[in-house]
Amino acid sequence: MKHKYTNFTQQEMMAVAAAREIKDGEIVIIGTGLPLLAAFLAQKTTAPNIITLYESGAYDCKPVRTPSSVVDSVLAPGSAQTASLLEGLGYVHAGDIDVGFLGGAQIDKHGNLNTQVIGDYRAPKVRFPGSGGSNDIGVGCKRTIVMMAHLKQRFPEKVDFITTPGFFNGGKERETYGFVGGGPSVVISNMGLLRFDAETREMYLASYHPGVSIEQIKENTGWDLKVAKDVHETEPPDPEVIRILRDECDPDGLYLKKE
Amino acid sequence: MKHKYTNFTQQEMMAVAAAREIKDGEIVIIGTGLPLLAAFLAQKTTAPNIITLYESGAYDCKPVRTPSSVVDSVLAPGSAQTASLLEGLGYVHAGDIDVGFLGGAQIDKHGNLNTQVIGDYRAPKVRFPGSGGSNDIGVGCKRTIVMMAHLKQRFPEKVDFITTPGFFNGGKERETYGFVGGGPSVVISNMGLLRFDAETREMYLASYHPGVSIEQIKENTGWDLKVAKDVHETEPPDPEVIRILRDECDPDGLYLKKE
Amino acid sequence: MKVSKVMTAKEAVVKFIEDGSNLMVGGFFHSISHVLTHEIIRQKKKGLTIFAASSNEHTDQLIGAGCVDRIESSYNGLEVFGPSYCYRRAIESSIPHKVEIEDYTNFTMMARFMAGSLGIPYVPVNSMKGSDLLRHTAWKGENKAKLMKDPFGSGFDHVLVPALQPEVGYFHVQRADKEGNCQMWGILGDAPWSVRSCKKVIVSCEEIVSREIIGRDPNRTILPGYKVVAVVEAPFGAHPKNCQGYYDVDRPFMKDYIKKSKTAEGWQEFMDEWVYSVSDRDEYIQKYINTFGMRRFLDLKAHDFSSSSVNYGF
Amino acid sequence: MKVSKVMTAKEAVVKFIEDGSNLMVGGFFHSISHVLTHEIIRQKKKGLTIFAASSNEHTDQLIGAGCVDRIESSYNGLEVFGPSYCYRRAIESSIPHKVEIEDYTNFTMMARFMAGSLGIPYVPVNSMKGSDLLRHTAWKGENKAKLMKDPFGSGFDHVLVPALQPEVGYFHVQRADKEGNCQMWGILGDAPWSVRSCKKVIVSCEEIVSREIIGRDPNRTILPGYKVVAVVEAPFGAHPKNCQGYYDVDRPFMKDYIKKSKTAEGWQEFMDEWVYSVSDRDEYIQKYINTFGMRRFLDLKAHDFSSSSVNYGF
Repeated sequence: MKHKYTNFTQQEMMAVAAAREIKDGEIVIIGTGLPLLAAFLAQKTTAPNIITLYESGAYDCKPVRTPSSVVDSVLAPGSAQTASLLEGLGYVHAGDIDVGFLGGAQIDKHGNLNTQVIGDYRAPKVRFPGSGGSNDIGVGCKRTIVMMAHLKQRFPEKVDFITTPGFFNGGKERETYGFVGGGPSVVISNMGLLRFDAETREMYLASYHPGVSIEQIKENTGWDLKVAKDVHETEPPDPEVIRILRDECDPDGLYLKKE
Repeated sequence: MKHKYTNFTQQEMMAVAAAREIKDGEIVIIGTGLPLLAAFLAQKTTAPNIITLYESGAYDCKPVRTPSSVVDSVLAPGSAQTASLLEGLGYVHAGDIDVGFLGGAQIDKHGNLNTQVIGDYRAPKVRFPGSGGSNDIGVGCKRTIVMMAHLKQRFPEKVDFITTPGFFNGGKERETYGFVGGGPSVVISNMGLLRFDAETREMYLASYHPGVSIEQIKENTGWDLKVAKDVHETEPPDPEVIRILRDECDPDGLYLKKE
Repeated sequence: MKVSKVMTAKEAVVKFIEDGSNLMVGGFFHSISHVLTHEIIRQKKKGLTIFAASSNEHTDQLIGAGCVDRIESSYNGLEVFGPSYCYRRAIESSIPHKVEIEDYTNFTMMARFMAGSLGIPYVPVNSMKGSDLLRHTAWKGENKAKLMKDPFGSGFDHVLVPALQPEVGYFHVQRADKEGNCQMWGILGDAPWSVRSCKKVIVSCEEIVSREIIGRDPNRTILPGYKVVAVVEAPFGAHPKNCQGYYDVDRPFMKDYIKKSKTAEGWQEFMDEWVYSVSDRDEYIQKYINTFGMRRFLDLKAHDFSSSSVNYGF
Repeated sequence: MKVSKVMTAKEAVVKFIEDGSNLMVGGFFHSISHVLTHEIIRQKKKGLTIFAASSNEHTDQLIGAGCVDRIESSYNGLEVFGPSYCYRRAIESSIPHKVEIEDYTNFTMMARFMAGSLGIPYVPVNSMKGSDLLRHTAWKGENKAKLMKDPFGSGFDHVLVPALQPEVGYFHVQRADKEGNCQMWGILGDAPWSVRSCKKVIVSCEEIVSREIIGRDPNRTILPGYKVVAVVEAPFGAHPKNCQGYYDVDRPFMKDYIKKSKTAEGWQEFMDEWVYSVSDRDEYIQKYINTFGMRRFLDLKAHDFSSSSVNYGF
């Protein structure tokens, strides 16, 4: 039986790595997809007392099936509060929420995110959906966890458009804005874990996922990516954790692709 | 039977006069006491389609007994919306409410109201409760109806403290503030009906209640009160109206004093 | 008795939505008034400026149909289902014509709606600060948002965003009475503030109920009737999206829309089939049943998770 | 399982209300936490600054007992029942000591609470403009409110009022679970924004219910548990005020308070009888029954006006 759960995918590695970033007792605002699975996995393993919040205003939810959207009707019954979008993001804007999840079309060296456009803003090559709650979560949550596919064009030195500020140009620049939120604490890509230098606020490689080389990661990053002195392989997921992720968090395969 | 209802009191005259000021179909924000009875009377006689709002957030109420407070539990069941104080006065602040009722410790020549202090603000002789929703209603409702006991010290030329602006110093001064609400349209005292000159915005006597003389009213007013050219006796209430007021609007005598 | 505001979707759109209107399009991914959206498309409304926190396939369809010139919002996409292709075609390639977008965030849009609802002229926030959302503007220029030093001395700047009071808005709820008192429960999304901010509101609902039913649970009323100009009874009116207590999202239908809307031609086919060839919602439902069978239709229906009762007595 | 926050009123007040606190006192004429107010008085808390939209007999009692130095509010009185005599004595004659009051309006207080709840630093309003409420200030000086020209060009000024985020607040609801998720229905008054604005909240409730009961109707939750630090079960905890679905206002009791509180001596007598001589709410109820009889006690109980159920299913 056990070997069935040893063949984890990159996507599953990302979900597991993200779950490890959540501390027990925290309030976490999550969207759909991998962040949702990460939060569910944390709840079922190392952080049973976290509270999940969705920007639609559903708080401390107990969904009986995997939600397919932040407004999935399954989120309301059993939740401790179902309020509205104003509250969902208002609690964030007030600085009450510990962790938020973010993603985007691009992230740069200092953790700034772009979910707006590729190219010129007024005449874009590609137009993305826009901020939604991304900017609000980025400025309001105590820290954010970014999840991204690792491709050179998605990790440029500078994003084409700052939808959601990370550390701007680095150093102490973010602190001049007086945000209640602290900014990104980690970027989890399909290749590795990246963190931000405490002084320069530049992104560096902290660990590479099993089967990925540091060289591959550097090649897929749009600037000369620095590497931590203690860089190491990301701890691979325990097969039991993969079992929980697949069979309990996403039993219908809503988000996890099969190998 | 009928003569039982011909002996109306000053208080009843005020309630009847106030009811006449409400037009059918209007949304009226009311407090407790005479304004409440006036609105109920209007609903039962000339203005069956008005909507009552209480600042507690109860909207279009159908109380099965006379409410003794703006938060009387009887206001919620049967109402079309029970929201909160933010909405109750928010609808007013947005300019959506037609008529508001006001009262106070003092009103002056230009309709400014004082519900704060008699004497010096920092060391008052008498301290009153404060604005509550009065200022909000005074700046937000399309027009207001003021109900006051007619005493010289309560009708000074200038109030000791402007809690709720009427027309400030008169003329076009109010218009410089850009309020959504138009200010007081009438003052109903226990002695007469007073309105505001369209140009000078000075209060003048429009009609005197049955049994009261113009001289008495002038004596009880703190400035040289002007009198309308067409000043006349306030139309006395029809006995049937008094019956409805006593027996249907306030059957338990919560507000109406017996003679 | 107060006057009844009940009418058909056709009548409501003819009467209250003019070409060039400032239009609040309600719904946050769920409980979206497709019944009214499709009617607006059939009536070929033009030059609309749309206001929404986040927009989905309904706005995408309005854009594809050429009804929209401008959008003030924070998000245009179909969430897990994929991108809004008509929106992308309009912005990237001016198909069917150019659409301008003024970008905000979800919270700032909600703060703007709330402000408009309460007569508050603008709201200072921390969102957008330092971002390119503040630096760039489409047509509002200086009036998109302003950076201002905190007058209360925190030492920080805040972003002032202007209140919104759209001329007219529409949304979908579970139930309303004929005076327009609207009740909603479960996931609320952009309600209640997005709709309260509008000067006039058209509501579509699963059921028109008596004023007495509304009064049995008045805390559930999210919009008082005085703002409502039209009440449209439209069971299944939010399909293919979910409406709590009535039906769930129709995922295969949504996936079909995404797939077809990838090309302008495919989109037109979808619209011909589900919008232009039916004259109202009843026909749409009948067509759905004819196309997919009664079983799939009935399977959309919500199961029971009844709330308990509370006592409003005194 | 999440940690239980259930404790007695005594424990909650010892643990979370310090001398000199910025304290939000919840309740708008109704559903007022007298259980916590009386405990604060028995514990002789000092130097409190009180925040409330409108305050009634509970604040009057806190003032009379010497707990309060400052009040930010819009109204201090007992509505139809009469004036707040302790408040008047404190301001007019410094009995038991001087109390300062910073006057706002109901709407501006609510706007300030809402702003605090949402992390909005201040709110522009039209209330207070031109009035002496704007001209005079007690201790806040320039930071009470500021007049500012509309930066969006309407040509008018607005009054900017600063957000409120009190250190701690307390209020009374119908039910809460042991994690502090609070549900309220019927008349809401200053809730939910007054309580949401606080950094920490103590809640007293008629009943502690299971988390499952809360989840059966989550739209009724007005405060999520994360803000709550203590949950105090106190049936009859709002007496002599009303609590929807549980009991009505006790008018004779209120009239007795008004009558006695006219003089400092009469007030002291009332307090000795109903606050100082009882050690908790259970004793208070027993005393009430002993004094007025079981019939009068039972007559306060609310009659049935049950809401109907709605379906949260999908």
